[in-house]
Amino acid sequence: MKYVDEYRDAALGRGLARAIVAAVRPETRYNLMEFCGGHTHAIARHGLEDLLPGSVRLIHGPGCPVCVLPVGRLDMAIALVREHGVILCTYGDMMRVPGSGGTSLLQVKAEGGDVRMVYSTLDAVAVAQAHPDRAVVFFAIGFETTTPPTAMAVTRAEALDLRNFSVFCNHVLTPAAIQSLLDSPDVRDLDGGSVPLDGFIGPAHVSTVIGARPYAFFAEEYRKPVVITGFEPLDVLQAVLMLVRQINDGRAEVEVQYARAVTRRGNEKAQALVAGMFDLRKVFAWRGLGPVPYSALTFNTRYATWDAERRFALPDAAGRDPRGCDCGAILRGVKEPRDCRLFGTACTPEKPVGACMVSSEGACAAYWTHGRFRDARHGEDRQCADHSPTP
Amino acid sequence: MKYVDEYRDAALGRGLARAIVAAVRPETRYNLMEFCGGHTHAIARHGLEDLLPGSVRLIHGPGCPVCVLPVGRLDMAIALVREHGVILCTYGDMMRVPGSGGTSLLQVKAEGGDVRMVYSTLDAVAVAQAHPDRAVVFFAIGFETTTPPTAMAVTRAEALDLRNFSVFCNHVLTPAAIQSLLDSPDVRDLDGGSVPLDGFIGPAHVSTVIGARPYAFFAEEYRKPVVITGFEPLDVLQAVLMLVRQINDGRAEVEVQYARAVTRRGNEKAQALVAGMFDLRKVFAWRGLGPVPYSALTFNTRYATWDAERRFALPDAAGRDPRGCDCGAILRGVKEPRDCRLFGTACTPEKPVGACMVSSEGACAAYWTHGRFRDARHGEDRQCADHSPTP
Amino acid sequence: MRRPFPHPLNLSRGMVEMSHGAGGRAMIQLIDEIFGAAFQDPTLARGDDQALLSLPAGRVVMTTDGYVITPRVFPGGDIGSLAVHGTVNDVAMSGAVPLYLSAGFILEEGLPLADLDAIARSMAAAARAAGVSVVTGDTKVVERGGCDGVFITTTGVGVITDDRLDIAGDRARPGDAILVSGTLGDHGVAVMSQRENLAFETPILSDSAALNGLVADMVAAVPGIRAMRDPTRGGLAATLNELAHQSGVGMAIREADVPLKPAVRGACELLGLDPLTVPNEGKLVAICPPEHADALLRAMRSHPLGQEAAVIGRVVENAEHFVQMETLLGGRRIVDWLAGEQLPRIC
Amino acid sequence: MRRPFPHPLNLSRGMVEMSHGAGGRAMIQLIDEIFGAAFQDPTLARGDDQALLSLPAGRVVMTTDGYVITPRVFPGGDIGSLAVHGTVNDVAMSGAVPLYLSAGFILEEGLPLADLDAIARSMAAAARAAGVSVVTGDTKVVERGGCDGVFITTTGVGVITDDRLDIAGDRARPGDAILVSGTLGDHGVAVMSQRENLAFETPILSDSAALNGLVADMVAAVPGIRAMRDPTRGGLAATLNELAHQSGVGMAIREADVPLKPAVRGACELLGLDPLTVPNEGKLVAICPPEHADALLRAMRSHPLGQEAAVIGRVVENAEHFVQMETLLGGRRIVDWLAGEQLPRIC
Amino acid sequence: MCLAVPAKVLALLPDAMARVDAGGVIKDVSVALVEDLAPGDYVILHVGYALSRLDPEEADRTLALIAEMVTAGAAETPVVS
Amino acid sequence: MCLAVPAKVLALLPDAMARVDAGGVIKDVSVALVEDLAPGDYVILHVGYALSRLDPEEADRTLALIAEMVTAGAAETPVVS
Ligand code: SF4
Ligand code: SF4
Ligand SMILES: [Mg+2]
Ligand SMILES: [Mg+2]
Ligand SMILES: [Mg+2]
Ligand SMILES: [Mg+2]
Ligand SMILES: [Mg+2]
Ligand SMILES: [Mg+2]
Ligand SMILES: [Mg+2]
Ligand SMILES: [Mg+2]
Ligand SMILES: [Mg+2]
Ligand SMILES: [Mg+2]
Repeated sequence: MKYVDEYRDAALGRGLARAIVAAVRPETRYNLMEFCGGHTHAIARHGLEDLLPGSVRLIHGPGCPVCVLPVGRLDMAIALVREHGVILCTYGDMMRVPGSGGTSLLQVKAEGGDVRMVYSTLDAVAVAQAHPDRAVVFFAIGFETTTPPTAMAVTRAEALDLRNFSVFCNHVLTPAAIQSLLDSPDVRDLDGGSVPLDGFIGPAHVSTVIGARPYAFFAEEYRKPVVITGFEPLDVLQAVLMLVRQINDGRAEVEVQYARAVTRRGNEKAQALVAGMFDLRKVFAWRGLGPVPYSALTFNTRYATWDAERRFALPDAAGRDPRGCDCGAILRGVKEPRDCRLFGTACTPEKPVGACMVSSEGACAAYWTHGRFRDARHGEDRQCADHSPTP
Repeated sequence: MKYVDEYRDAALGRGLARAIVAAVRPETRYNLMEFCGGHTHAIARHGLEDLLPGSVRLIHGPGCPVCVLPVGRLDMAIALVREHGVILCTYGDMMRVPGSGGTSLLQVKAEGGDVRMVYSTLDAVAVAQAHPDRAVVFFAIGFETTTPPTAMAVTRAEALDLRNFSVFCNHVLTPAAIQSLLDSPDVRDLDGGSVPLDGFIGPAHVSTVIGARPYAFFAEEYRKPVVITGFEPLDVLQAVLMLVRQINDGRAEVEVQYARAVTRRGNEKAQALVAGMFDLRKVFAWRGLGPVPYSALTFNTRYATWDAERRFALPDAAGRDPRGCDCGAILRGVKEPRDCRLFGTACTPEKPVGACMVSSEGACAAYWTHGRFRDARHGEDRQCADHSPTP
Repeated sequence: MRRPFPHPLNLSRGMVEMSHGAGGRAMIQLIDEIFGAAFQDPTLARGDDQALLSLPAGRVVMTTDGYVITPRVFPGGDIGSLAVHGTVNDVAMSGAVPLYLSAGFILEEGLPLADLDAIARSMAAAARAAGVSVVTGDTKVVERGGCDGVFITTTGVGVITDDRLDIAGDRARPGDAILVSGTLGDHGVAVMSQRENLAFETPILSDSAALNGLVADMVAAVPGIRAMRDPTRGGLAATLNELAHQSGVGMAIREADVPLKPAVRGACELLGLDPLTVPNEGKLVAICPPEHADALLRAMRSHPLGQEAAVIGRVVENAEHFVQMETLLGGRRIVDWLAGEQLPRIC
Repeated sequence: MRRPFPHPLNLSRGMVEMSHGAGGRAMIQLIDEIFGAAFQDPTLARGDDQALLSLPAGRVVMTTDGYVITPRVFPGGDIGSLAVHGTVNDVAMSGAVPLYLSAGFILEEGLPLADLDAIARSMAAAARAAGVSVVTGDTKVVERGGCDGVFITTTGVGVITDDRLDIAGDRARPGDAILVSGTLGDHGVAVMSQRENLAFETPILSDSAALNGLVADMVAAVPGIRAMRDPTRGGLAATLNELAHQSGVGMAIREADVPLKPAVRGACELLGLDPLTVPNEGKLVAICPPEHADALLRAMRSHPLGQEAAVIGRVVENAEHFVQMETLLGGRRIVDWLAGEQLPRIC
Repeated sequence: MCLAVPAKVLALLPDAMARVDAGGVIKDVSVALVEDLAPGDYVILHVGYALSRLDPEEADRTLALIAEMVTAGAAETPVVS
Repeated sequence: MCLAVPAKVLALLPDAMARVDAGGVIKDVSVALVEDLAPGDYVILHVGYALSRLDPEEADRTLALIAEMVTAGAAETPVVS
């Protein structure tokens, strides 16, 4: 696959790893947060931790859209199906997240609720066209990447005058989340704070939309280097090297590793579309981060009729996070998956307790699925030592 | 089964058969029409022809409700499903009758049409209750027996205010059919007419509703003996003997063999219910008999809103009878099933061409299913001669 | 060998989900905790995709049947026991000793796990009682609305250990006696009584039963049995017509000799059905040379499942392969195949 | 033996009706004119409810699988050929020679007879090519909406004629080599490309194929093969995890050595799927002692269905029974079972 | 015409329904069309409705008449066929 | 975040759709969010939408930079790990 395979080249990857090893200073520790779940997934899938020196620590951030949606919003989605009998369309990953009662949309579907996985927002519009007598709601989640497609769906539904279509909007904003994180006591109290953050691996695809500009504030105000990074292993390794170099140099700049798709200004057409349809919510509760001001979108007055929250009476979003689940701390970088008591016992991808165990971008799922051998210490070392797979 | 088993007693049956043999006069032929499909079925099912002397000939009449409904009315029912998307409820036998294009309701169902077999009209009302958002039509067929249940369903739907329920009414009247038959050239022209009719085996269950009274006219005006007869083999044999005696005696009376359930006046409560809901149609087309004046019912003005014919635009009832099918002649008693060129070749119960091959009360189906061994002349005689089944 | 899963299946409130058929850990768990637990078979438990059978010497016989019955539970049985009995019987009808079953499940998303567990345990009990082992299986899950709860396809393997046996549908000869092992129509009436839009009450239970024990006694007594068949779909009428056509003969039976329970007759009168076309799941039709009819009847009547066995007629020559019946009153009629499906007759 | 029916089935416009499953003449006709005509098997044509098998000496093996695939026809195959290949392969994975199949059909009222006929003929062609006979079967019809068009359950019987073979999922030992017979994920990608809401175009065809010929060459070359399995549902990931758990070992494979077609990789990137969890229907995984790996690879590559065979790793000791992979870049990760169902990943 | 069977009223139920026994089969049917039924009465049951009352005395009388006709017939002439 | 892949525009279609090739897989997607696309252009494809253009020159430049870093890194110190 062009523009993918090149960035998985084994020789270059090992070369970058060697360059990182060469670049790190013996006395320095490099605590790098990858904000985005895409990076979390790429790191786990390609086993990149094995290539990095011990002083480089990768911290998973709150950038998995499935993970950060609080339980209460999922309860509202479930109520749309169970109480209002709508056809609920959503992306696949959303279907396995447990709500307050431990019930997921997949189970609601198994019960008989009409929940449909869509690949694109246009598919949801097509469902509304095909079922004029049914209310069809698109359960919209995600950061700045998925927002323009949602806006396009509404534009199309309006053109088709599909009055049975509406959107349950849960779109959230990356910069607000980063700022909330940087402002949190965990991070801010640099002496007592439990999460030392030395730099950010910045999101690739979000930045194709919002551009590199919004990160300048973090670099300047919080003195954190940011490298906007692609999702292939060479991208990540190069970005780590770039961050190591910034840290070594005492710089705090916004650099764009993913220059092949990210510009300074981003996709202004998409930005205009979103700006014309949505207003900022005064506050929105995130899983892990709690209420974050101006961190999410809702339909503006002109588009209010497309808002499922106004169309249907829904429970308030005060759902309780699952007991014992450390997703919140994990999303803030305070804990790692293996620190959760439920990890791998009560909570597995087959029966996730928290959202972080659902999406393959979730820290717990990524660690369980790809990384947990690093934990299995007993009787394992032999195999690790003797790992070469060819017989 | 009490009041069934007694009337199937083998010794009494053989005794009655002997009595009939003893009673018939050598020079006389006894041409007896059983009006009712129930008798056609009973005669075939119990093999009664084998018990009767050759001079007693049983002629199947137009009393199978499935058989007499003309193709065009079935086309209207099909249009209710295919064009109006209604849930069509009907009795099982109706589902296999082919319409103009050779298509039956079973095939319409297989295509995806929502056609449901009901056991009782109350079930159709329950379907309407269960599907308030769908139009539900009861496809009502039959003689005076099935009309009161239809009326009860409307009464109930009215009480429940089930505005999505309606009835496609095809109820027809027995006396009108008998008169039409007696007035037809086939029968009337006693010299050239091809259907000598010496007496009627009158319908049992119809008469529980309408009573014995309506038959007096035929006995008196047309000089035809009528014996209202139950459906068990002893009933039929006794009635044959009673008719033989009337014919021998030159009498033409209405006698009630089925006295255990038929009175002179019938079920006046049911009559009143029907009279309060339906008007006579000026004319109604019957399969076989053609248009018969005042031979069918339609909703009166007070109940017009329950009439599916008024609620839905339906094709006119001018459907063409299947080519080559002799149902018409068979229903008039002019032909026997084996006279039809299609019998047993193009037309079998699995793939009926005409309605008479559908219901087990239809003459063709009864003959095919139970009686056709009488035709299989070649290599058959040996078996007939050596029939005793016990080894 | 497989390790326990972090949480056991919730058999009281859980439902079948698509993941239970997706080939992952959830599927293995469903198979282990429901099917493995019910069938307790070492071959099945090995977890291979196929089973190694250990077979005695003899001719090997194989049969398959799908079970799609609604409702899943009916008076006298359920889809699980039925799926064992039906297939065991098809093996036994050849005179073979049924030994092994495979079971393929197609499950609808949303099926309560409690129902599935009950079905599996019913199957296991039926298999144990019949002396057969469920040694291999398969589970598929389809989307809600993609099937009606649960479909089961079982395949049976057995061995004809007695060399003298030669039992097949084409071996009926004029003069042979026709026997049935008991009353007819019980299964069909028991099931129909539960159908939503018929709903009646009857003391009748399905006759669903494994007939291999009865068959063992029969072939021991009369190794010369010509043909055996269980009159399931289409009832006795279908079975006799099938055998007549296969053997190129006619059949002549006597209505008075056909065993029927009074309530079955009542239900058939009520619904307008011919009891001869109503399905059975624990009865068989046997055809044997006339000189062995008495011995066969005695053997059948000595077995608990054949106490009401009867000779109902005999095979005759007939070019049309008609099945004829002498009626109660001494008339004659054809006993034809069921035409169309079994729609209760109203008119 | 059975006589022709008055009118032949209308294969161009006819549909499956409830009567085709009701046990009457319509059912017999459907079976004769569609299945009988397609399979042309003398045992099947006898019309008995069970088949007498003629088996060579050896250990008898049995397996069953249900096929519920949507869409019924996909690039490179259809549900009919798949129902033969899948079951033939499960028999073959034991080293047995597949000989006989049973076929149980569950049909939805309204299914075009033309579709059913095409499926039956595709099955027959696949069976003929694989050298197996369809000797017994069953047909059920469910109401419209009661199933999704057509479900097929096939059961396969075969015989292990070579006494030396001992192939099972619990026989993998540390040090053994792990081989696959060719590129992975082709079937799953070909099928997903046809799913209504995914709809993409790809040159990829399903790899659906009968592997018994390949297996015959393999066991001839290396009778000491420890385990074989076809990585169907859940893909290579599921199969390796199953084998690891059955044998109580770990597995270590190398990503660079796993054969993948570029378009399969493309589709998986697009949909966010791990190609190792995508199903195959004409591939196998084999495990053998390390000293026979070369001979086995040579035997596989000499067969048309094994030309892209590769050694992908080896069995290791591991208390957790993990399947691990060395990634392209030299890192390590677990290859876990698929969790939940294979939902295309968006985020 | 139209299939109907004799059934015995077991109990009267609300809404003009009754529980009846038809040859050992128990079913709830409408008795709205027949007046003044009491448990123990027999009715003719058709498509879920009692269509009329069945008179046990008339039923016996018919059987008696048949028996009489048989005897008379047997007296009239020797057995034929 | 959010899965996206590079794809090559094969043809522009009506309604702001385009046929694209993503690693050998052909799919029709919306290009309404990206201006002035022409066949041959590469885009980043996300949930059925082209989200942005992919700049081949920048892509090559990044690879060249990586190669350079590798060389520089190799020069800096001997292989560890
Ligand atoms: S392992 Fe499960 S319960 Fe624990 S933090 Fe992760 S998602 Fe929550
Ligand atoms: S045999 Fe068929 S075609 Fe001929 S009259 Fe009877 S129903 Fe009509
Ligand atoms: Mg079978
Ligand atoms: Mg069977
Ligand atoms: Mg059978
Ligand atoms: Mg399987
Ligand atoms: Mg269903
Ligand atoms: Mg299998
Ligand atoms: Mg398989
Ligand atoms: Mg397999
Ligand atoms: Mg069968
Ligand atoms: Mg369907």
